[in-house]
Amino acid sequence: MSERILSSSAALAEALQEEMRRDETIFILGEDLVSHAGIFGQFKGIPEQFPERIIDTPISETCIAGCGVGAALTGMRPFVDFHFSDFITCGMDEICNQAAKVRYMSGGQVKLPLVVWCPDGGGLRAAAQHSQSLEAWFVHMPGLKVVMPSEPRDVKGLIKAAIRDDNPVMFFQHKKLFAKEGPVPEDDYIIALGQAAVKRQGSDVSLLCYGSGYYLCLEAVEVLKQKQIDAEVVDLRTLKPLDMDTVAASIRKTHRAVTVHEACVTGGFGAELAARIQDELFDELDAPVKRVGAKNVPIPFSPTLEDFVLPSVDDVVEAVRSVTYR
Amino acid sequence: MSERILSSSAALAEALQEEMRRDETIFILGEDLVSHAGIFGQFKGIPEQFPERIIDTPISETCIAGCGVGAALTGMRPFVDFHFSDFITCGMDEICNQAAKVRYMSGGQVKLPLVVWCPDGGGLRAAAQHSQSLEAWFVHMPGLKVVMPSEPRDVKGLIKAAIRDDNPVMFFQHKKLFAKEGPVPEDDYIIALGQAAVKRQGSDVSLLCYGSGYYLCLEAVEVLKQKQIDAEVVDLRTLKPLDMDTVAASIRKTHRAVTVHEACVTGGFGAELAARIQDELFDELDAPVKRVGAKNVPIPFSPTLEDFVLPSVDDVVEAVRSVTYR
Amino acid sequence: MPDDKKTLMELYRKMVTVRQFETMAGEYFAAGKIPGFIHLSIGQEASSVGVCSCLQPDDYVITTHRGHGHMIAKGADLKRMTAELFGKQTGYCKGKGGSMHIADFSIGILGANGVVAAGLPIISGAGLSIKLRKTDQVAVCFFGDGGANRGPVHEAMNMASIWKLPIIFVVENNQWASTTPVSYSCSVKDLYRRAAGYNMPGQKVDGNDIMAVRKATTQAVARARAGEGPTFIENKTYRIKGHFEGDPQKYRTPEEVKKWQEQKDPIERFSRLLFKKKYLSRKLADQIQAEVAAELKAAVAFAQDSPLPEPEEALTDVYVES
Amino acid sequence: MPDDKKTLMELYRKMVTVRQFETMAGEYFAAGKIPGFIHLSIGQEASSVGVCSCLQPDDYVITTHRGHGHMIAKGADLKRMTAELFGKQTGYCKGKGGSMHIADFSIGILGANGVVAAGLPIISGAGLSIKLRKTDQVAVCFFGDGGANRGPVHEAMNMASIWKLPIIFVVENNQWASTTPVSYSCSVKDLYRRAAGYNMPGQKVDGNDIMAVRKATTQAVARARAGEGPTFIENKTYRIKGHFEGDPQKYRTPEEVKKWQEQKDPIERFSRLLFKKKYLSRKLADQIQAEVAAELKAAVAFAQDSPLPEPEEALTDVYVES
Ligand SMILES: Cc1ncc(C[n+]2csc(CCOP(=O)(O)OP(=O)(O)O)c2C)c(N)n1
Ligand SMILES: Cc1ncc(C[n+]2csc(CCOP(=O)(O)OP(=O)(O)O)c2C)c(N)n1
Ligand SMILES: [Mg+2]
Ligand SMILES: [Mg+2]
Repeated sequence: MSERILSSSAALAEALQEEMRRDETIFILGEDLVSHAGIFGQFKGIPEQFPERIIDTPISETCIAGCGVGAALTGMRPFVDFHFSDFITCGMDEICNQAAKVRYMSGGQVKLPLVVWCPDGGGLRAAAQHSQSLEAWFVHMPGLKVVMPSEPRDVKGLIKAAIRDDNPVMFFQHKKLFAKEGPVPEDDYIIALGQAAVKRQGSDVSLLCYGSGYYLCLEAVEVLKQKQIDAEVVDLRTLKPLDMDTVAASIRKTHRAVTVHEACVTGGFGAELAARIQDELFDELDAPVKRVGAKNVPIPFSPTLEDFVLPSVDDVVEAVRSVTYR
Repeated sequence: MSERILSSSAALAEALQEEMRRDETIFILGEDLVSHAGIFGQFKGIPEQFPERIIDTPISETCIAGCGVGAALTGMRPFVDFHFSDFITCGMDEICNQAAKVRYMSGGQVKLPLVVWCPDGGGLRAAAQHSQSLEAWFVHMPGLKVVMPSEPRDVKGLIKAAIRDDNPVMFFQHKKLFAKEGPVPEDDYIIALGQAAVKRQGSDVSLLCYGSGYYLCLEAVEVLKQKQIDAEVVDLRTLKPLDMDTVAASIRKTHRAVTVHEACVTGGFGAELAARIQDELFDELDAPVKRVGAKNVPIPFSPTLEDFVLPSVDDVVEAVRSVTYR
Repeated sequence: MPDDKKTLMELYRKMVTVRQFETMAGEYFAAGKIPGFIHLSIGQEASSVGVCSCLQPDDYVITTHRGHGHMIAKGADLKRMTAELFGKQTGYCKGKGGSMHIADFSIGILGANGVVAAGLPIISGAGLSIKLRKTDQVAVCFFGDGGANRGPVHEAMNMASIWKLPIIFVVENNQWASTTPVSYSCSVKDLYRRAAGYNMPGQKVDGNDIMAVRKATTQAVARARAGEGPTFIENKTYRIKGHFEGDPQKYRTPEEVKKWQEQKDPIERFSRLLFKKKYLSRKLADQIQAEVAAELKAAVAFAQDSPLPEPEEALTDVYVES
Repeated sequence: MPDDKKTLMELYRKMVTVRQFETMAGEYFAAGKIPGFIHLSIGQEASSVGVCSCLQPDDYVITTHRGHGHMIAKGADLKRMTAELFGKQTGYCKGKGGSMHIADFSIGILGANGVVAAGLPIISGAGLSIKLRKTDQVAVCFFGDGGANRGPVHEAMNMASIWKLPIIFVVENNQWASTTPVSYSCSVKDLYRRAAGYNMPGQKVDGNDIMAVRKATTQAVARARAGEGPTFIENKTYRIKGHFEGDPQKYRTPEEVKKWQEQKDPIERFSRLLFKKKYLSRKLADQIQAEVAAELKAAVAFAQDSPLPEPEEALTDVYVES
């Protein structure tokens, strides 16, 4: 497939347009979408091309999420924009008690093809209520899938898979990555949910990451090289279902693992990863699995504070050094 | 201290009455509290003794949680009854974006002495929306404390500590444990938050549990005895802050650990425990930390299904056997 | 909606069916044959049957924790309903849902709900979906006087109004929400008055008079199908049984219940009309009761004879496998 | 509330202070000195200053993401406010909150909020707390026309009404919620009409006329202090600046903004009254502007000279340590 350089925003917009052309039951719902093509410009071109299928709502997160459930149950494939992932707190019942459970509670009578799209993450000095990474909550909720891409190509491939999935999918994109550019296939490019990618081969340690954590790892790789440490980078891409095979293959090679995400460490997805790894690969590990993530505090506003709280390249390097005993 | 046999319900009611007598800023707020003294009878005696301080609300979980925040910020010590922990989804913003963060966001200007009290857990054939164990969500939220007692004595001691704490505390009690009886001290009995208890000494394996998981472990201990396996039972009681010292001391002795809770395994609190243990006690472990919990599905209605999904004594025994290689 | 003899007699039979179903469920619950907890709609049959009688098979209905009546009124199969309450493999939800999550999507029931008022956000989506798909369906959401105080009601009514969605909001004001009287929990005496705040017609209806319910619903359905938007209907009724079976009901007097039961029973009232019209006779009434009883007996037998689900079945139906 | 010269001139100065503060903030934001994003209340000074002028120091106010005006109106310190916007250690929140979470609990401000309408559940609690503590405080919650559509508004208004809590709900209907006009998002033209659905007085107020705002608020405060319950006030006003600083504002025309700016500016209108009353002269106006400017200059200097917080400070203030 031929590729071009696109931003994550553009990759998302392109994928959505392709899907909306393909399937007329897809529509986009959320706050303040039309006039600026999404508050991050992530829906560029869609208001012009599909004016009836991108719909501005009142500020009503509970009902926005509920609209997703109701529309998905009645023949549509809604794509619900949650504005900032932090406001998911206002749609938790619709997502966790309804979307995740309707199929099960009804004994499999229905499918629920819903994408809940959430811009998340910090670094914008947006403080405690506009900077969170809450993906771990949804990993702990049976019935949901959870996707968190890093590079633009993955955004395209995964959003298409998410839209075509007949289950509710939580799709998180880091706000600071919208502008990041990278090669994106031109065609109908799909990445099946539940497939991690080894994005850099290495022999000394496995960096298990996703979303913004992927870029931290890329930078860390360079630093580690100078210390003669050869890190493998595994971009998980989908957290649920988890591609444990790829994770395991990497660890069987490196015997060391560091998990990297932006969410705070305690109770974060790194815990699930570390717990599974030590269980399933106990004899393979030459060192404990280390977890890198934000410090366990709300995200503060002031730059000096926020930078201190969010995970850094140094944190990754430090964790790798501790598991490689160097 | 002299003790009597009380149910968990009675222990809760007694502790609340003592605290309410001691401090007149404490009040109880929630749905359907007054006429039946709480839907589980858990507030027995309080409507008569403190008629103005136990308040029925409309069905408005968002505002009930918000009332807790607003009252705590203005000089009261609210105790908010959430009816069923499953409905916490309707108060997530108030708990996670407000209660957990106000102190921090304001630079420490205020304290927020709030108890959010949630009956949780399955086994009542109450199906997917009335049976969940959601404590892990709150462990992943800086600013909250999380408590989950098992025995009546702990209910008394911990609820008192929670009420006196100046921070928001999520307090979960398993619905099936309300009627369980046990010795409860008569006096002003307080268990500091963040203290686990070794409730049975053993040398072969550490069972790390809380809430209903504790009783599973007690039963498992008996089965294991017959297999000549001597299990230590550590009741964590508080999940956040976590008493890692007690956990570590136990594992240094047994070199093996199994985590036991009722929440589904993936992303549950057992993940955080296992992740910390393998990290902090890597060289102490003779086997991977095994996790016991519910299967990763919504809680089904029919008894055969629910019994299969919830963790069982057999699951605990099986996990222990696998880590003891017997 | 036609009011010919055949139609009215069918409605009567439906009301009797709901009443007998609920009575049966109460008995089998008391006998320990139905696990969990159940909420019965005895006394509210005019609302469930009346509203649903104005709907087409492909119209949507979302019901509540007190949903048996709505299910039956919309045409659900008694055997599969009973089997579900009994937790059997042959039930509507294969035993995974139970009373509180009973649903039949094939007849447009988008689910009961264990979370009070959680149907309202979902109905918005159903209404929006109808609009986007350009069909002439309507979507009805039942909820209670207690549920009416939850925030989602506000959001859903506003959305339905600004987009002129074909939704009918039906609050069954049965005077109680669990232990709490509506006079305490609601800031207005008449809930239908809130409709004005959403630029939506609000109707106050004697919810124990099926003809009144049908009249109001017919108007609302016509409005919805004409693309004129949502309507809010308040059916004033009464919950004759406890909130759930086994409810000690310390919060009300037996006299209060008796008054409604004796003076306003919706089936009694409707049968008086049918007697007057000479559609119904004592004998015919007995015959219908007996026929319904036989049908229910068969449903119970079906449920009892059905197997419990296999434990491993618990692991299916979580995701659509691709 | 007295309307003597001294009082009115203080109000005038407050309005000017809010305006200048917001203007300063916009400038320093554009210059990259203020991190994150900020929402300015230019054009809404009559609402913030008018409402707060009717309150006592121990009355509570909850504000929004657009909260600078309410803070200043309630008596906040300009130095600590500016320092907070700049992310400095000397700010109200030690740099942890920023514009969206600015608060001064010592003057009764229970917080701004980054979550729209999240103040409403909290104000219910403040109102209930007042009732339980039996003080004569009142609690005011500001929110926007956009926020008015969120569910918590419904729950809070119902609760406040049934318990007769001393709460004043002030919706600042500035015609826009980010890119969305109120005419699209709200199902009623006049939000105050929703109050009737909660058995609560609703007042429609020219929110750019400070005297009208004061009149409505005075009544509401009296009602609240008398234990008669909540009031809903709709201040019709206009957001002159973009939703946030840097907003491209493709959704509206410059003409629309200009019309409000030129014809209804609240400070202009108030000064016309003061001129008429001969309380104010051109010269005095200039002098006040200059004095306020000097005060702000000092505040900016304070903020600029203040240190950024030490990184490790990020780990404090999460919990009260016992
Ligand atoms: C969000 C939520 N809060 C509380 C409950 C517990 N609950 C179940 S039914 C009920 C009363 C509902 O009253 P109403 O809405 O009037 O319906 P009715 O039972 O009278 O049919 C309550 C409080 C719940 N299921 N969901
Ligand atoms: C729950 C929630 N949804 C969405 C947002 C994003 N947002 C911030 S301000 C705003 C518009 C608010 O409009 P309005 O309530 O009218 O207040 P105004 O900005 O006009 O003062 C939106 C959509 C948010 N902060 N919180
Ligand atoms: Mg009711
Ligand atoms: Mg506005």
